Amino acid sequence: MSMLDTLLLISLLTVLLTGLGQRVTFIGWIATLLLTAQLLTLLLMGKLGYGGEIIDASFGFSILGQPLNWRYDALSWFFALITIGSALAGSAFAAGAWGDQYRKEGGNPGLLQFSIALNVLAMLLLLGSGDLLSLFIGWELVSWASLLLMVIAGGRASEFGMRYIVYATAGAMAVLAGLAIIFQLTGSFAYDDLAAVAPALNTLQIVTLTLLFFFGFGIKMGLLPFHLWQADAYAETPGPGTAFLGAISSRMGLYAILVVIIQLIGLVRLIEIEIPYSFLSLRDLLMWVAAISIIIPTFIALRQSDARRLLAWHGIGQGGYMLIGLLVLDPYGSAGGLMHVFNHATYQAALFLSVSAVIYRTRTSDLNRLGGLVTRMPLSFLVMLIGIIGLAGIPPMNGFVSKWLVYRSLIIEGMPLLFVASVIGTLGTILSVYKLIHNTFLGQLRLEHEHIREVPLSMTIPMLVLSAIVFITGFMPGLVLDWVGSAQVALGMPQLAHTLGGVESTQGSLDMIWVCSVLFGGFAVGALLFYSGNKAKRVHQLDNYAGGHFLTADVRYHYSDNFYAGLMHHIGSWYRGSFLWLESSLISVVSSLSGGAQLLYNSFHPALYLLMAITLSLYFFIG
Amino acid sequence: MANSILLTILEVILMPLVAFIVGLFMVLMMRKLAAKLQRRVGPPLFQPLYDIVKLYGKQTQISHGLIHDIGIIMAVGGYVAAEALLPVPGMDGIAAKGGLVTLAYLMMVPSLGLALGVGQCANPNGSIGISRALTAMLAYDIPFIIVIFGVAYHFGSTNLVSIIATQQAEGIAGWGISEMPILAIAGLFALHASLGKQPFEIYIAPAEIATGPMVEMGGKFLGGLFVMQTFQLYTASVLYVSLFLGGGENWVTFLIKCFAVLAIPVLIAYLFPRYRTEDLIRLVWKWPVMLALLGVAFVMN
Amino acid sequence: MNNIAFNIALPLLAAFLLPVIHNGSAKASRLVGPFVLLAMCWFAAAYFIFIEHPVALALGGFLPPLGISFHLDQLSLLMAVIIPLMLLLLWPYTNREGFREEALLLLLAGASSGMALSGDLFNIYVFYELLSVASFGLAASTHNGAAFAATFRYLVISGLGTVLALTGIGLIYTQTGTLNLAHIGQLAAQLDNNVGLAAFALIVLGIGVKAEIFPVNGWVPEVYATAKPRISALLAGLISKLAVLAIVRLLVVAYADTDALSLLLVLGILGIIWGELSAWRAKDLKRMFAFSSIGQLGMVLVAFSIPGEAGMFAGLAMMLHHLLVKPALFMLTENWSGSISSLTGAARQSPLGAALFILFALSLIGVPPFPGFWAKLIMVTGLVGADDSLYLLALGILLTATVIEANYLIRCAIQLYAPADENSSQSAKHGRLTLSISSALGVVLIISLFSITPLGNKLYQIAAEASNRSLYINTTLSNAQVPALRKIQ
Amino acid sequence: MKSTDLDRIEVNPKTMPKRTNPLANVFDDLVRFCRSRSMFMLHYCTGCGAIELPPAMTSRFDMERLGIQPMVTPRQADILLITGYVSIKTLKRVILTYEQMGSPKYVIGICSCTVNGGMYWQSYATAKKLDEYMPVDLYIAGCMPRPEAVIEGLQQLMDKIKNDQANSWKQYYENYDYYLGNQQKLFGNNWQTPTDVIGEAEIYRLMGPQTLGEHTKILQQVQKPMEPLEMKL
Repeated sequence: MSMLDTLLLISLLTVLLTGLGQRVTFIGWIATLLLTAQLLTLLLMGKLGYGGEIIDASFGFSILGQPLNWRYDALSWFFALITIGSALAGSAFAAGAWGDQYRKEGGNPGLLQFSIALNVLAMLLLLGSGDLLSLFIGWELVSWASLLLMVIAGGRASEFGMRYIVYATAGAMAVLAGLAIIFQLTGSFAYDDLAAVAPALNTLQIVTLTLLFFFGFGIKMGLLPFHLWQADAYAETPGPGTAFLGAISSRMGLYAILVVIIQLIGLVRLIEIEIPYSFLSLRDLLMWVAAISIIIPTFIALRQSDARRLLAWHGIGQGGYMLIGLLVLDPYGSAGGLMHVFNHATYQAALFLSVSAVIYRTRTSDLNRLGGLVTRMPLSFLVMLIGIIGLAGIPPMNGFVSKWLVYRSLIIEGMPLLFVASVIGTLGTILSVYKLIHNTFLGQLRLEHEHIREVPLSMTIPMLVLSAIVFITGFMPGLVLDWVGSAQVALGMPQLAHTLGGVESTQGSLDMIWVCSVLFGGFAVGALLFYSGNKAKRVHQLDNYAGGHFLTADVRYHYSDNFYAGLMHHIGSWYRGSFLWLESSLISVVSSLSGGAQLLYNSFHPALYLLMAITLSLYFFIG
Repeated sequence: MANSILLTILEVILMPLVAFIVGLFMVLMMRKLAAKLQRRVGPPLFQPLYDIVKLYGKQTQISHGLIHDIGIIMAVGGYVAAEALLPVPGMDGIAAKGGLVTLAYLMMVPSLGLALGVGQCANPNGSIGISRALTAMLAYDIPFIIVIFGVAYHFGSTNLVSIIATQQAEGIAGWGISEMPILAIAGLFALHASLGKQPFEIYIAPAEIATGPMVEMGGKFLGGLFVMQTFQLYTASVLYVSLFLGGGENWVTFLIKCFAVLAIPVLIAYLFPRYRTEDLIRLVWKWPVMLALLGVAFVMN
Repeated sequence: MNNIAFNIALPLLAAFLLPVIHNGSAKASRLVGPFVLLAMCWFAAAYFIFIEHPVALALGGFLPPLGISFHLDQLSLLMAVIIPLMLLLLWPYTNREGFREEALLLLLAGASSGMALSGDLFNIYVFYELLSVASFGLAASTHNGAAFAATFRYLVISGLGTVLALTGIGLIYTQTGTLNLAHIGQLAAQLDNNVGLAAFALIVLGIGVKAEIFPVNGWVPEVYATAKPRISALLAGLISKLAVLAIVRLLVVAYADTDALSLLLVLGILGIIWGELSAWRAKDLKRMFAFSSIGQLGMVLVAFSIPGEAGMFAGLAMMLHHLLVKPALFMLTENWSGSISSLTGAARQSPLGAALFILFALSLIGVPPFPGFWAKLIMVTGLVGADDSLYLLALGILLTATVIEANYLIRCAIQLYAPADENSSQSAKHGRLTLSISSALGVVLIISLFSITPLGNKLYQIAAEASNRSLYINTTLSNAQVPALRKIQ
Repeated sequence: MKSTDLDRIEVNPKTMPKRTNPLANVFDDLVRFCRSRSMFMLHYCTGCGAIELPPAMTSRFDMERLGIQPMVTPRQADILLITGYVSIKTLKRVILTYEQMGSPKYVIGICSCTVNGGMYWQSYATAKKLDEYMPVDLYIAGCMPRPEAVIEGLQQLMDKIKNDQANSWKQYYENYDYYLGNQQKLFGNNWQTPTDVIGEAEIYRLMGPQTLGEHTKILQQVQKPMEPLEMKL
């Protein structure tokens, strides 16, 4: 029995126990404990992260002549670490006071824990897949497991879950078609066979396979134009579930793209294929899809007035960075892309948890109904602050390092437009995350929120741990880059040479330890200057400049709605909802076709059809 | 090893100090130039210093909360740190450990700090100011970042030290401005917009939103922002000099270049009324971006 | 070997004797049906387990091609096992109304066994007629206006279909002079012309009425919506498969490498499109399943149209899967009739029912690791393997249809679990019998999930045997056994 | 208006006792010098006097050479310029603005109206004497005073600041009760500004014997408390 078996067994045990113990009040803690056990088991497999031997599962099946097997390499381990870590954060957050309140409101925390555990199991299976068939099985398991997590909130969540599953099934079907083509070409579903045959494939086959897999798996990542489902579906999931989904769920798509397109089919082939009548190669096309997936969702996020939706839209945008980095095909870009998976998971989970904490206390995530909470929930504020700095990719948090790697590879490889696109995404992110923190925690505290308190310890600890990780891995990115390097090797890519503080290179290096130290030194200087002045007296928020007006508590003195009015004045008309229009017209087409199809059965002249059919078929053969 | 670390630390301490002093004179020059343009005498030599000392010396100080304080600390501290990434003659600081992209993003830390502090003030004028400032940042950072790309690609490095060294090795002909004149123009435009001076000062709009972000800032809070302004002017001009004008061979030429670079936008600035936010975006997204892209096209050719 | 004939004779006999027994003792009459079915099961299962290679059985003392011949291979025996099993499962145990339905069911059992086993086109036709009669009666057994109207429509279409089928058989006879399938197979070359193909088209359209083949399936939604769930389950699950099987036999033996394949493919594609699209907008669960089974049978047809063993394998897999899943789903409609929107909150009233619904829906969509996925995988690889643009089109349509299918099935599932509102029906609780039938099928599904490897191998073996044309011909024409003369080996 | 009221206020200029530490003295002198050379003014344009300020600021007279700049909000300003008559409604805003300014702060009354009501002497709606409501450092009389006079006045204020004579802002804290009483007389007993003057006086040790009194008692009874929102865990 290998370590991998143990891991999967514990995961299965988690699913079973949480499934059976729905009525146990402390089920959340059991789930947390078991997830911790999973994390420990994974850490015992930690050699993988430093270039250890591949660990095979001792079980395996052979179905219809096709062997199915599971194994973990450095890449799987890296993704599994993120998966279990974010699940643990979500589960621990939900285990205590949050779960109690959720139960009081008619929710079932046990079911939530069960769905998280189920998702983890499905993801662990997907990450361990050793051939295309087990990959597809894992893929579908993940898809359907996350549906469960999305719809347990009921109400509108079910609608969004429904929408998700339509997209997800469409993606899965594309993948299935791709698998069938591969099976036809190689006669098996083994990775090695595909890798062996890939160099011999012709252009049409490569293009077909790439597009099928890219969009099939890309739907999970919310790549354009299949991005519409994600934000709503994630946002309506109960708090900790959102954190888990937002942190890792979409990255399964990235994992699959990595394995199939980058590892097996090979990017080199994609670069060779020129798209007629354009300057682009197939790889460039994919990169542009990624770039547009950065920009458009980010700017959609800017328009959101719901904290969870805002974050969820950013989740899509950030996925683009990972993909773009990985598609550059140099050690910097791919390291940046992979590292961003980790970084994104940490800060996104922290952000979602922080928003959940706000919802826990205020019952709303409407950005126009919040404000000034920093004095009441300082720890949640701190978590959100660290999270948004990470999300915006500003030093000293970890998001900066991974984005820096991506930028740097785009610069050195000479891809100006893609670089600009990714920077525009970052700038848009800065705008919208400031709106998030401003409308939630800064500004005027509303009367009805005067008496709320910080969330209990069971919720703050997971958040704080996550934000600590965000900072520490920003301060010492080498910790993560070790794992990333091993994953690069597992993918067959050149490994990034790195130090504890970042990278050393003649073409521009980065040493976050120095940068962060100097930054904090700078803060110290700033503080010194600041506190050299006379001590400041705290004043009430209504002791404020209002052009001589006397402010009273009932006056809403908080600027939150249409926060970027000037920008929207200019770019507002660019939001046309074209994709929504496209989606709804597709639905209407299906709907009218469906109505037309039913006509055939609704009326009473079947004999006529029979006659027509005979005539046609006779014509078919005789005529 | 220990020696070099000590030396680096010493440089890191000295560089912001120099920046502050140079920055004070830059503020003075700016105000003097404005005064000259308006046929006034203008402030005396140490006016910027008087202002700062006075503000820090205020007896009563009003704070809206801890984040208000921390915001100012971040605003000043972020620039203090950014100065360590900007090589000046004789001192490289940690420029080799960060590089151009890091600097560009580190310069967002003070803005973020200011934005947080202003947010805590619970004054809508301040929030509107920040919203406009961030919008303006979105506008001018796009040409700026294209320019950075062009320069980094041209010199094959994101390391400012090596960019400067390459330029100095070849003399004036090797300067960025001679090799990439179009980018240099676009960069100057972006630099001007980033200074937040006329006609791009919609975000402070005194008569309209009561100097925007500064609305609730008095005493040492405003003093901190004055300090930040000195750093801001310094950083912008030194960055431009490093990218396009071969950096500083020695302090004399370095300072001349810096002040000259800053003088151009300042001279232009006071001739124009302000742009509204949307017009600002339209302007900056049109001309400098087009120029910058054209410049990059030349560079990559 | 001779007692396989009991599988046909016994139920037919029992059906005719049932009124008499009923007059004697009502209680005894209620035992007859299950007993007969069990016996059928026993005979068929014994053959299915012990048969090593196909056997042809000549009845009436003449050897084929002259005599009436039965073709016993694993496929036909498998069907012969499944028929009584299915009927046992769907037997009206709680029926207190009398013997009529039971008699019809026994008639159905006999006729369908005959159809499955027969190796003679005319016999197939005769049994098909018998089957039709039984199914008309069953469809109308709800005894209300809508059911009668639906049945009448069914009857009209079916009647037209029989005429067509008969014409087709007649055409074949004029071309080859024989109706024995094996003999037709031997003379297949004479059918590879316009007349032969037209004959095939006519037979497909004729028998296709039962197989819900587009466009002769106009009766399907109404009949399934009005009949008892048990009957719908039977018609959709079992009877349609037997009709498909008859077509497939003819296809394999005589038309394996002709344009007939494209005909089936086109009809299948149209069936998928029409069925799934209509199901997408169906307002009540029964109609939805009815349309869905049209679509599913389209898929089965497409699968069978793949040339060679791959097609037979895929077709059988899809067919058996549907045979397992659709009856279970139809059974669940028992108390879930009416509009879908009234089903909100039904999961609370019938949690097991809802869980089973989800199980079967997932399998029907083809979510791994449920058996439906493997069936679909086999079909998809088969379609790609056929290496023809029309088959690739079919693949695209199949995959798109799956998306639509997932959409409407999961929409229902979510509806079931939504909190109850003012539209929800008050009595969405399932009866114990319904649940146990569905659960039984569910257990079968789960068992097959865990034994997918041996099942797949067995199925491949069956498919290989069934698609072996020369084996079929040789079995009948050179090795036919006259039951009176030889014993089983 | 009883003259005794004004007697309760120590008359300017009052010099502060020098600190004993010579270094601190130098520092204090430096800060005072800087204060005198950098004055941010908030011109509260209540009346006609405001029209004289633009010439004082712009190229003709150029205040900036003296380090004087216009500012927009009370938080940033050092000098409050009241440029003309103050109606009672306006006075509320003037007081609010004054209290929001950071000390040291200086008030300059421009035009006769601020001295004695000027031509509005008989108006029922005009506050006649500004220094009953807030300590005024300097009056620039005239109707209206010319820019030269304004500049001259500002220069005088600079000298006073430099010599540590412009400490009227402390009067407001030390005699808060008196000013508050006058304000209450005018606005009624419900009068309250958002600024916690007493609290400030306590924190910055500006409490005098007359800071608290009968009027502040009324204030403490009627006011809606505006505690600063401290961070709570």
